[in-house]
Order: sequence, then C-alpha cells, then structure tokens
Amino acid sequence: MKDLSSNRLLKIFLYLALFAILAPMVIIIFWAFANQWPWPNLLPTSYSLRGVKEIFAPYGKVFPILTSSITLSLTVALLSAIIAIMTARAIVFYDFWGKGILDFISMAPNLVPSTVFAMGIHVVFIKMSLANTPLGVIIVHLIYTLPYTINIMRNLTESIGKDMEQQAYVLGASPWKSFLYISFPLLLPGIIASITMAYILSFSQYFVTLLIGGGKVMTFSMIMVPFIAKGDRTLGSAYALVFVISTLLVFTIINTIMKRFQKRKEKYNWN
Amino acid sequence: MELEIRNISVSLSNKEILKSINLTVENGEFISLLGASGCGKSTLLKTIAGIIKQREGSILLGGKVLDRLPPHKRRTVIVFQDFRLFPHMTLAENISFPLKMMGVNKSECRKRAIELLKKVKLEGYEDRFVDEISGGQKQRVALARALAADPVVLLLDEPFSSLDVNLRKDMRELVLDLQKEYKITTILVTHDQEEALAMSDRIAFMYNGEILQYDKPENIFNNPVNTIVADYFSEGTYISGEIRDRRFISDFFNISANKDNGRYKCLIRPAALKVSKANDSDFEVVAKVYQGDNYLLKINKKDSNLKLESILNEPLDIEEGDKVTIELDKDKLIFIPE
Amino acid sequence: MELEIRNISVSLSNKEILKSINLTVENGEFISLLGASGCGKSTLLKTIAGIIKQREGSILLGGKVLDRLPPHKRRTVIVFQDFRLFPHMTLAENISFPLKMMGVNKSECRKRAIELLKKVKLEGYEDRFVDEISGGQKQRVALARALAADPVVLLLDEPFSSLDVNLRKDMRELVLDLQKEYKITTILVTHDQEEALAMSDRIAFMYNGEILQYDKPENIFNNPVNTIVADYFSEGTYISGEIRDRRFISDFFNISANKDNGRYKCLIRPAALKVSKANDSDFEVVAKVYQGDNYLLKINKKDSNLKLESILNEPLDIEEGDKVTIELDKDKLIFIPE
Amino acid sequence: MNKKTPYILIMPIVLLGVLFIYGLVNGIIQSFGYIPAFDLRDFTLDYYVKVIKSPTFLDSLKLTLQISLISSILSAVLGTILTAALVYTGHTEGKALQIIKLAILIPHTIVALFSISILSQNGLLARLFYKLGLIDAQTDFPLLLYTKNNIGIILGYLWKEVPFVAYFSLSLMASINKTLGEAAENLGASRLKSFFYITLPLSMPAIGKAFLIILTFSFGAYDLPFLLGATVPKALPVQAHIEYIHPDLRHRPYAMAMNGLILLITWIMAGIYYLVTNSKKIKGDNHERS
Amino acid sequence: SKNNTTNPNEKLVEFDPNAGFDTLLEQAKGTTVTFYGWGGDENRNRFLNESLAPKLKEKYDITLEVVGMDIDNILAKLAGEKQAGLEEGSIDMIWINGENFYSAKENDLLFGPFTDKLPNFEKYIDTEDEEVLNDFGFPIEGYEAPYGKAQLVFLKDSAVTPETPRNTQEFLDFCKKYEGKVTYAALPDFTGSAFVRTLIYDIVGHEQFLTMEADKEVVREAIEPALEYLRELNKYLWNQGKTFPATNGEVDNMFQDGELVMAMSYGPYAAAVGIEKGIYNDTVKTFVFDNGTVGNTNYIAIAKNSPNKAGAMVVINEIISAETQAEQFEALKTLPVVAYDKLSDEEKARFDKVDIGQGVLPQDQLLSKRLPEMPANLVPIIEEIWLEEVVGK
Ligand SMILES: Nc1ncnc2c1ncn2[C@@H]1O[C@H](COP(=O)(O)OP(=O)(O)OP(=O)(O)O)[C@@H](O)[C@H]1O
Ligand SMILES: Nc1ncnc2c1ncn2[C@@H]1O[C@H](COP(=O)(O)OP(=O)(O)OP(=O)(O)O)[C@@H](O)[C@H]1O
Ligand SMILES: [Mg+2]
Ligand SMILES: [Mg+2]
Repeated sequence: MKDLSSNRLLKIFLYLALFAILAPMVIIIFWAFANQWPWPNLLPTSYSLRGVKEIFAPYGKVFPILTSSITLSLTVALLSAIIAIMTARAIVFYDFWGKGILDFISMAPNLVPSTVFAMGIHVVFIKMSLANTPLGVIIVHLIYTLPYTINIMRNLTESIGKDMEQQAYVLGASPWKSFLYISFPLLLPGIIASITMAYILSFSQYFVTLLIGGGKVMTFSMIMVPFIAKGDRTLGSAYALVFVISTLLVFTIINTIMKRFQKRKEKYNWN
Repeated sequence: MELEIRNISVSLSNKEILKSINLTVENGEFISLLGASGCGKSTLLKTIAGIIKQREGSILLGGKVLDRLPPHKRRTVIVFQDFRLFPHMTLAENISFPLKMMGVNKSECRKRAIELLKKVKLEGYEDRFVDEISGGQKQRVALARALAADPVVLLLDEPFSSLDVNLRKDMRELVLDLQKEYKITTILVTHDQEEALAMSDRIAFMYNGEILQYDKPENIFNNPVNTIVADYFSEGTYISGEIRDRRFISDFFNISANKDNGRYKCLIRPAALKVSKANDSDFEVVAKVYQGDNYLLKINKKDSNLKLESILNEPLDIEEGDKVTIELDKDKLIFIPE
Repeated sequence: MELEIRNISVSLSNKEILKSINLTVENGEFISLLGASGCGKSTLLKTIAGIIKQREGSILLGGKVLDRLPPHKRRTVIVFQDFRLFPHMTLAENISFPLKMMGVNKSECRKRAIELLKKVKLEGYEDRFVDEISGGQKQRVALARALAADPVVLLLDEPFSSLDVNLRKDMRELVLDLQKEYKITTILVTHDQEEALAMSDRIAFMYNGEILQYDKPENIFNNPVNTIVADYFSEGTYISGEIRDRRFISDFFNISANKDNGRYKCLIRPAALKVSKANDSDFEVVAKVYQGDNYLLKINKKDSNLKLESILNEPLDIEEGDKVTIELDKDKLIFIPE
Repeated sequence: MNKKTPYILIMPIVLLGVLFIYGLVNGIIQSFGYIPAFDLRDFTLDYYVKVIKSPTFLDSLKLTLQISLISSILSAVLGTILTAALVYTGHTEGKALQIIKLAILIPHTIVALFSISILSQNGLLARLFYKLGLIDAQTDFPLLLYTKNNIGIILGYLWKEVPFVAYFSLSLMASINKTLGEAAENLGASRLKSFFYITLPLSMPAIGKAFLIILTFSFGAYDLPFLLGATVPKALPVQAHIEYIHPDLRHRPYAMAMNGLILLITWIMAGIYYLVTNSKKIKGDNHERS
Repeated sequence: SKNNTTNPNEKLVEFDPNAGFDTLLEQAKGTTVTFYGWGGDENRNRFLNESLAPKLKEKYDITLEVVGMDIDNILAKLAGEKQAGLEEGSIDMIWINGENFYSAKENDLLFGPFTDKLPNFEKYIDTEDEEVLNDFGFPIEGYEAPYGKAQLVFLKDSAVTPETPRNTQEFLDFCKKYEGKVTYAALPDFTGSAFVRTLIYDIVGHEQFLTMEADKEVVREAIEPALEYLRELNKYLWNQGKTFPATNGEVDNMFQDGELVMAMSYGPYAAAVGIEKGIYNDTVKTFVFDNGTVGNTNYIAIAKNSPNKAGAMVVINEIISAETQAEQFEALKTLPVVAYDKLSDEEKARFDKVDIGQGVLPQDQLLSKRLPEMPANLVPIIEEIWLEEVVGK
C-alpha cells in the first residue's frame, strides 16, 4: 500500500516538475507577441507582431545566421561526442602514464571562470590565426563541452564494461569492429545524450564565441543576447522562441537519425 | 591445432591465481578441466584466449607463440560462463556475428544462424532478443555462437550447466560431432565429472591454480594422485593402512592389492561396497536416500566412527535401521600413497 | 507457511508463458520444479515473488492473498539464476544487505555474514568485491544472501548449477538443514533430476507453461503420466504393446506387469537391463562409454532398429563388438498408458 | 591490447588540454598585473591583496558560497528525486525527457526573465495572489528578487539545474534499477530502501559529477546574481564582471585577480569533492577498475 | 581580415591618411568595413543595414558589416589583438564614447588623428563645439568623430502622475508622494550613473567637476550634500533603496508594467519610440530638470590595427554628412551632430521636417537644458562612492 503511494508521490513530483519547467515557457510565448502586460493583468493587454517582423526582417539575417549557427553547434556536438568516447575508453579500459592528470584536465574547463580562459585563449588563438575563424570557435566550444560529454560517456562505458567487447574479440572481431558493432550500439544512448548536451552548450555559448569569433563567426546567441540584456522582452522572447524551436527541431532530427542505428527503440533509447 | 600452455602464471588484483600451469592438448583432442569452484579454470581459459594477460609463460598454438597475438586473431573461442550475449541483437544476429566478422554475406549469415539455432533446439527463436529468453536458452545461444565462429580452439566454460540431462546430452553430442568433424582442439570446463569422464580424451585436474593430474579419464578416476583428486570424483571413506606383499592391511580389513609396499590410504567409494541384510552385524543402515535409478545407503559401524556409503541398485528390502553385512569389491578400491 | 498458487497465468511480450498454473506447497515442504529449458520455471518463481505480475490468478501464503503485496513484503526470497549480486558492495555487505533491511545492527550483520560465508565455504572472502570472485563463488554468495533474508518461502533458481558435486552436496545439505530447522517452504528449480529426487518431498513437472505432474519423487519416477515426464527423468527405449491379464505383450517380449488392461508403452531404462556375454546372440554392443563408477553400453539388435542401453556396474570383460544376452528387471520397467 | 592504443585515444583530448592550459596560463598571468599591451609589466600580487583586503570581499564570498552551495545541493537532491521519478514511473524517454532538455537549453539570461516575470512583486504570482485577494498591493508580496535572501537566484538555478542533474544521471540509474533494484526488493528492501542502498549508490558517480559541475558553475557565473541579486553585497562573479567591464583597461588585473580567486576557490571545492568521493571509493574502487 | 584584401590594389598602395580623400576613396573601393558597436537596438540595426549599408555600397562600393558587440568586449578584443601583436586586426570602426574612449586612446588602441582628413568634418561639424573637442572632459584630438547626441531624459505617464518634478527638491516630493514607485538602475549602469550625476549637478553644480582632481576623497567631499540627498531619497524609493534594479532595461520594464511611475533614458526621444512601438501608453511624457540633465555625444573611432582605415574614413565621412544625419534623425530619433548653422537651407528644411513624434521635448529645448559630462576618470569614483555610501543607507 505504502509503496503505491510512494509511486504516486513520485508521479506527482514528476508532473509538478514538468509543469514548473513548462509554465515559464508559456511566458515567452506570450511575450513574443505582447506589447504591454501591466499590473495586475494575468494576460497581456496589447499585442503586436513587432517581434515576428524583426525576426523575419531580411537585414537581420536571422535565418542564415541560425543555419550556420546550427551547423557549427552540430559539428561541435559530433566532435565532442567522438572525443568523449575515445577519452572515456582510454580512462576506463587502460592504464597509461598521466591518467590521473588527464582525468583532471577533462574536468578542468568547468572549474575555470570563462573570462580568464577566454581572454587567455584569445591571445593564443590570434597568434595561431585561429581567432575569428569557425575552427577557432569550434575548438573553444569543444573545450567547454568536453567535461560534460566525457562524464556522460565515462559512466556509461564503465557500466557496460569490457565483457561484451571481449566476447566480440574471441569471436574474431577486431577491436575496431567490436567497438563498431558491439560497444557503439550499447553506447548509443550515451552518445545521443552527449550530442544533445554538447549541442545545447555550444548553441547557447555567448561570451567566448563573441571573443574568439570576433563578430566574424556569428551564432544565434550573439544576435539574441543583446536584446535580452537590454531588457526588451518582446524581442528577447521572440528570439528565445526561435532559439528553442530550432533546437527542438534539431533534436528531433538527431533522434530520427540515431534511431536508424538502433532497432529496439523502446529499450535503448531513453531520449 | 596443438595447443601448448607453457609455464603460465597469472595474477589478478595482486593475487596469484594461476601458478606455472603446463598443459598440452593435441590437435583435435578433447580435454576437460576439472577442479573445485574458484580454482582458476575460467581464468585459464581466458588466458588462453588472450583476454587475461599472463604474467609469465607462453601459449603456443600449432607451434606458434600466441602471446603477442590479439584475441581476435587467435581463433580461440570461449563460451563464457556468463554467456555474454549481445543485448542489442536478436538471437540470429548474435549467432551470425562471428560470421559477419569473417565477411560472410547477410543472407548466408542468417541461413547459418537459423541452422545453428535448430541444432541447439531453438528453432523459431531467431528474432527474439536476449532478454526474452530463459537461462538455458541463453546458454545454448552462446554455444551456437561459438560454434559459428569456426574456432581452432574451442574453450567451453561450463557450457551445459543450465541444461537438463536430455538437452545436455544432445548438446554434448552436437559439440562432439562438430569437434570430431572439424578436428577442433577443445577444452571443456565442467563441474560434472560424469560429463568429463564420458566426453574427454584426457582430463586435467586443477587445484588452487595448479594442475595436479592430467591423464586419461579412467586413470584419473581409478588412480588419483592424491586424496584431493580422489575426493573430487566421488567421496568415500578413507582407511589408513599398509601394503605389504600385495596385501593391504588395516584396522578394519585386509585385502589383496596390486601395489608396491608402503603406507596407503584405501578409499572405499559407495560403488565398491555391497551390502546384504544380516541380523547379527555391526553395521547399521542409518539413512536410505532415493536417487532415482538407485538408493544411497549410509552405514555406520557400531562402536566406532567408521561411516560408509553404498549404492543399492535394487530397492530390495533394506530399510533405515536394518543391520547389514558388507562386502568390498577389491577392483573398485582405490589406494593412494600417503 | 503454506503456499498456494491458484490458476496463475502470465504473459510476457504478448506471449503466454504460464498457463493456469495450480500448485500447493505445504508449510515447510520442499518441492522441486523440473522441466525442460524454457518451460517457464524461472517465470513462475518470479511471479511468486511478485517481480512479474500475473495476468490472472492468485497467490496465497498462509491463506492470505499476496497479489497486492509489494515484493519486499512477501518474504519470498529468490536466488536468481543470474545471481544479481550488488557490485558496489563487498561479499559481506551483499550478504548482510537483507539483514540491514530488517534493521539488524552493523556488527551483528557482519558477524552473521561471516558465519554464512563460512557455511558456503567462502571463509576469508568477506571483503572481496563481486567481480573478484569466480562463477561458482558468486552462486554461493547469492545463496548465502538469500538465506540471510530469513525467507518464509525460499525460491531457488538453479542455485547449484555452477558447483561441482562435492560442493553441491554440501550446499544441498546446508539448504536442507536450514529449511528443516526454520520450516521454510521451499521451491527448487533444478535441471538435475537426481538432485530433485534426493531432496524433494514432492516434484512438480512443468512443460510448456503447464504442470503435467505433481507427485512424490518415487511416483513421478516410476509412474510418469506420459512419455514427456518419463523421458525427462531418464531416456530409454519404448516398446509398444498391450497388457492383458497382468501381462505385457509386445513384439519383442512378454513380461508380467501389475497394471490394468489396455495399450501401453513399456519404457526400458538402462538400469532395467542386465547383460551378460554370450556368443550366439542377436544383441551386439555397439558402444561402451566410461562414466566413472560404471559404463554405459549401447546395444543394437541384429536385423531390427531396436536400440537399447544398459548400465554396466562391473567393468567385466564386455567390450565393443561383443555379443550379449539381455535380461529385463521387471521391477524397473515403466508402463505408460498410450 | 596494444600499448599504443590509449595514447591514440587520448590524443585529441591532450591536444585540447594543452591549448586549454596554455590559454589558462595566459589568462591568469594577467591577474598578476602582467599585461604588456597596457604597459603593465610588473609581476605582483598586489591586485590579489587589494581584492582580498577590500571591505566587501568577505561578504561577497559568503554570499557567493551561500548561493552556489544551497542551489547545487538542492539541485542535486531534487534532481535525483526527479531522476528517480522518471525511472520509477517509466518515463525514461519521450515527451517528459524533451521537456527536461528544454530547461537545460534555455540560457540563464532568459531564466532571469522568467524569474522576474513570475517572482517579482510585479510578477504573475503576485498578480495571481492579488486577483485571489490574498494581497492588497504589490508590496505585500514577499520580496524574492533583488534581496539578500537570494531566493530568486536560487530558484532560477534550480529551474535549470534540477533538470540538468536528471538528464545527466538518468541513463545510469535506469540501467541499474532494472535487475539489481528488483533483487533488492526481493530481499526485503522497500522501494525506498532499495533506492537508497542500491540504485542511488550505483548512480552516484553521475549525480556527484553533476553536483560538482553545477557547484562550480554557480560559483563562477554572474548572469543570475547580476540580474536578480541585491545591489550590495554583490556575488564575486558579478563583481569580477563589473571590474571586467570597467572602462579603464588598466583596471583589468583586478577583474582577473578576482577571477583568479574564484578559480582558486573552485579548485579547492573540486579538491574537496575528489577527496570525499575517493575516500569513499577506496573500498569500492576495485569494482570500477576491472 | 581576408575579406578586406579583396581589392588587389590595396596591397600595392600603402595606406596614407594624408594622401588626400580621393586617394582614400580609391583605396576604399570594393572593400569591406566592419563596424562594431552595441547591437541591442533594433531600429539602429535596421537603419545601418537597410539604409546606410546599401548607400555605401552604391556610392563607394564599400560593404558595411555591422557587428553587435558590447564595448567592453570590443575593447577586450582589441586588447587581445594588441597583446598578440596583430598588425591587421578584425575591427575597423568602433562606436564608442566617454570613459571607454579615454581608456582606449590612453592604451593606444585607436587610430588617429583622422577627423581633419574628412571633408564633411569641416563642412558640417562645429569644430569648436565643446563636445567635438572633448569627450567626457577628455580631449578627442581627432581620434573620434561624432555620431549622435544623447541626453538623459525622464519619462512619466501623465495619466498616472500629473505632476512634473522640475528639480531635486520637487523630485524628492514626487518620490514621497509615489513612495516605492520610483527607482533608478544600480551604478555602474550607464543610465543609472548618468541619473546620479544629474542629481549631483543639480545639488552641487557642475562646473567644479570639469577641473576636479580624480581623487576619491576630493570627490567625496565635493558631492557630500548630494550623497546626503540620495540617502534621504532612498527611503521613498522602490524597495526603500535597499537594492536597485541591475539595468535600466529593467527599470524601463517596471515602468511599462506600472510598477514604477517614472523611467529614464539616454535617448531623448525614447518616449516617441516607445509609443510608436506600442510599449508605452500615448500619455507618456518626457521631462527634464530646469537646471538640465547630462548629455553626451557618442562617437565613431577607428581601431589602431584596423585593416581598412581608408574604408573606415570614407564611411565615417558619409555618416557625418547632413544627409545621413538627417536620415538617422528620421529613423532613430537621435539628436544629429551636424551644426545647424553650417547647413544649407535645403538641408535645414529636411531636419525641420522630421516628425519627432509624441511625448517628447523639442530639440532646442533639450539642447538648452544640456549639461556637460564630467571628466571620464571621475565617473568610476562616483560609482564606487555610491556603492559604498548610498545603497541601503
Ligand atoms: N520478456 C520475455 N518476453 C517473451 N518471452 C519471454 C520473456 N522472458 C522469457 N520468455 C520466454 O518464456 C519462456 C519461459 O522462460 P523461463 O525463464 O521461465 O524459463 P525456464 O523454465 O526458467 O528455463 P531455463 O531452465 O532455461 O532457465 C521461455 O521460452 C522464454 O523464451
Ligand atoms: N579480478 C579478480 N581479482 C582477484 N581475484 C580474482 C579476480 N577474479 C577471480 N579471482 C579469484 O581467482 C580465483 C579463480 O577464479 P576463476 O574464475 O578462474 O575460478 P573458476 O575455477 O572458474 O571457478 P568456478 O568453477 O567457480 O567458476 C577465484 O578464487 C577468484 O576468487
Ligand atoms: Mg569459472
Ligand atoms: Mg530459468
């Protein structure tokens, strides 16, 4: 009996949490079309298409920038997931010199205020001619996303263990093939999670993109943030809405593609 | 191909698990590896397959040193004790995995998988996933997959442990047939001595990371090198005594024995003991355990701590509490030098 | 406590796995559940423990319906076929886990865990982790952990499958002792009929999600309800025939039989057949398989497809290719109505 | 297999790591007053000393620690409950997860917008209370933003980080719960106990890392405290940011020294985290290694 | 920076600011000019991209690339480039003023002097004007050209608050009356900071600051009465002055929502823009103190490592033309920087014609109430003092 009620409590908690996440989203939808929303009204008192017009205005190049921004973030996400898989394998399965240091390094970008790192790397990148180039931005985004992706991949790699791959070896699969046919499908949920996480981080990265991209590499955040910072709720919300919708679209596409790799969606896809 | 294990030592977590193992398996030979739980059988198989690295020693296959060859090039295929089926693949995909690795085309793969599934009596299961089948079914799939890998050396780690006698018999025959047909050098780990005795050309007995005896089944059963080996095959009662002039002399009985002089322990296994009812005897049946085809009698001698066991093939009329006389079958007595 | 399984049906992935199972286990009774691989044994145990939900039917313990009780309140403890030890705990912690759940204090927990480890012959292993022990050792830890849980109903899913005979014997005794002492109602799933026959008060035989026979060991062995049950316990040769006036009449032989009139199949198990050497016979030994304590002879009859098997207890002088006469032990013949 | 394999595998991360360290050193060097571009060439600890000696430093530090500790501990706890809720109610995929990703996706600046729209004295909650007659004026609504109780900032972080923790640890927990959780329940552990003794400890690596990530993040981020915090005392990162946007470029070392201190404290926190988790692991280490 | 070298001639002809404007025009042809500045104003973005950029393309074959970036990041970028020794950077023109200009020039990040080489500078700009000579009290010396004029104005909704405070005393009364409904953005917010300076000017006058030593004690003493006033004011402010909104944007939002009764803006025509957008009620009115409010000019500078200085100069020259200034006035409602009396009649007419919209003060009235900014180096000191002695006191 008590068990049933604990389950019910969890359900209530879950629905509350989901509501709490969704409710504010409604606000940005309203604000994207609202002009005035004075006290004490629960709904806006006047609406306008100012936000929509601004977004579709050709001079703002919102959509070209959105496209290139998505491409950039997807690249980062893919690379980040790949590097994370490699690093996680190394850390989990092998003993090598410097493992402890590596373990720390892979976490370190999280432990450094972005101003310090960004200003430092900026100078380095200028010297290496990486500043103001998409490659430079991809590299810094990678550095920022890797702590997350490495951790995700590492937990999963650890929990899957080496048993299955060993089995594949003795059945004649080379390490690469055993990875491809055995570990990769088993890691797939984690890979999707990593790609998602890295994409989110890259797509919403502002300061470093600004400094390293130098305005030559435009991302969506860079056109959105000034309006939010200025406190323009209508434009800020309109941009935010585009931000959210485009990302959800991207996730749907990622999921559809990934689903092709896996047969049993219901079992292995927790995305 | 001939498999030679030379002086292999293995440590895990800083514990010495295998201690200088030497073992040669002839080309196409079928040997069994026996030994108590935890003695290192699985570790030895994994070392042969290259999954565990030895600290010392070498493994040779057909005269070639394997040590630096990665597992996937050794063609030493294990059926693991814990199956290790791939959860993201159907049974057919699991079984055709090694074929796919060899570059066999898809339809051929599937055909062969279905064939093998039939052989392990799992017809119609090809599209199930691993978590939809029972323990014994998993074990059979693991076996089928290993057979599909076309092994040069087949390492079976308790491959029949979850199967009932009938299935087990079929599977044994399947393995033996293929093994004979393709001359696969095979090592079977089992805890079922009957299985080992019936299937093997030779048996290696392991104890605590070492091989105590490596011999033909009958020899190992009838002439165990020490009480550890003897006990493993069937327990019985030990009587200490001495052999002099081809006779074993002990506190309890004297009997002819075809051995050199010296102190010996005589092992009386249940099968060596015949009983018949007799009212005026020192021996009493204290328990009669039903074993299907026969009964096991536990017999105590009055005023001593001598405990014996006997197999009763006919139900007869002997019951718990009856007094019995006993008779030893001297051909079934086992003498172990002390 | 008395366990009653009423009309239980279970489906998994839309497949009907258990079909209206009925089974009553008396308080403190020890029963075995036998059946071919995949027949639904594990599923039944999991259903009793509440891990799988039945589609229909009820489970009663001591007269109380269990159906709505969550697993942890049922005190029906399983030893899982795949062990399910906790990887983040030492062996001692694994075993004391159920004690901790009962609120036993720490030092008491550890004491008891060490005690139990000793009982399963793993003294000194208390601080090891699960991935540092062998397959058989894991199985014993799983057993010890279940025993620690102080079960009212103990559900053993092939708990001895990875153990060799000696250890298995010890573990059986351990289980039986505790079971008797605490009057634990126990269901053992095993694929080893000898084990089932020797340990159980009653045996339930499952086939394809149904219970075909539920009876005392000797009855189920000697009077199987059909050939499926009969075959499971030991294969042999079936001879069709008819019983009239207490005599079984067939193409091959006539023999007295204490059964009602009707058509029967007579099952000749190896143990029912005695052979002796004779040069002028139709029966020829085609194979002689060493089985440790005895030999299995495979015998064919000339000019017929009759194949028989016999157990040879003495090595004697019978070899492959010898001609033999045969003699049937009428008490060991089994008659199954057609 | 091959001795070289691990080194090949870590090649990219090592390259990026070297770049990262190079950048980091380049950045941190500025905090010692070495920025030749602005004619600052003396290597000195003065900036650090001045920052630490400033009267507001301790207050700021306390405030920052308070915000980051409270929000990350609460996030970890609530996030774990949310993960459990997802796992135990069978929502490990589909819509629920999409919603959770949504929260991770929203930038902090927009979260600030949410907070203001909902929690301020002018926000939707206040309006709702007003409409329901619970309050008579805006000022009757408790002040959650711009005050020293920091409730608004903490709620803002919770909104983002609770889903993050859930997303980060979901896969691990889901996989553990299935077989081992079942076994524990069978051994007499209630759902709750099976969760606490089996599922949770085995999910801890993920939850712990998530905690560390948000702890250090919230210690170093300025968006929410800047937009929702009280004017004084300011959180350290806000102060660092304000120093950073100080028009006088020669002022930059102060910003960098402040960031240097944030870095130092973050590393101390991470160090403590590793010490704590490793000391717990000494026992459990083996099973993770093999 | 590759973009900027598409003209094959450019490499051959070395850039020389003194080569004459025609040479510059020639050099600028076919190049790209990047213009970095704050990007949070959609009207300005639209003007630059839709009006100025096509015109430049057509007239000079110059591609204008507008990049929205906060000035602190622009400076950080320039500083980084300087540190790395980058001769050809990525920024050409910078929208800048005040303390940032002071600091950028001081640290040798800017190119100049260049204004004297621009024909339109002489033609349209009053070169003797205080705000053309000095930016926040700091000599410009030809390192930046005026771009637009800003002035702090106050906004109120006349439907809500009929009274209009004309000085600090009336303002205090106003706050008393609308207790808890007035506030300003916490310093160092640009607007909040200007507001505090305006109050200080009103209480202690503004002249003394033009020559004041940048010393905290000196400043503190000078503004003590104003600090007193601000502390008194706190009692009646939103949240009793214990805290202040972090940005002026937030203040503006609170005003829009009716939580505050007064807002302020550095854009003198903010009321008109807001009413046009529909975010303000039609009844919103602009007001200033009788003694005036601080006003400043914002400028365009050229980065020292600009890869296309010729192009930048051509663009700036165009921006300070009467035509562009008029267009800008029409589109953005920023005060033009051209000197009215240097304009032709035609040009004058064009400026006069501009409908500046509802709720605002006319240009001449604004300019007459315009107070000069104090020297750049005093501003951070005042901000520091405010934090220490006003907030929550
Ligand atoms: N999730 C599932 N979905 C569909 N079928 C299943 C599932 N799990 C088990 N089965 C099927 O149910 C049947 C009974 O399984 P169960 O595990 O109870 O067998 P068992 O009698 O324990 O066999 P074994 O002796 O091999 O362990 C098997 O045929 C198996 O394939
Ligand atoms: N990773 C490890 N670290 C330390 N000891 C280990 C490790 N793995 C196994 N062992 C120990 O090594 C010994 C041999 O293990 P192995 O698995 O080879 O036994 P086994 O002979 O296969 O036993 P079983 O019949 O029970 O499967 C056991 O005592 C086991 O406890
Ligand atoms: Mg083993
Ligand atoms: Mg089973």
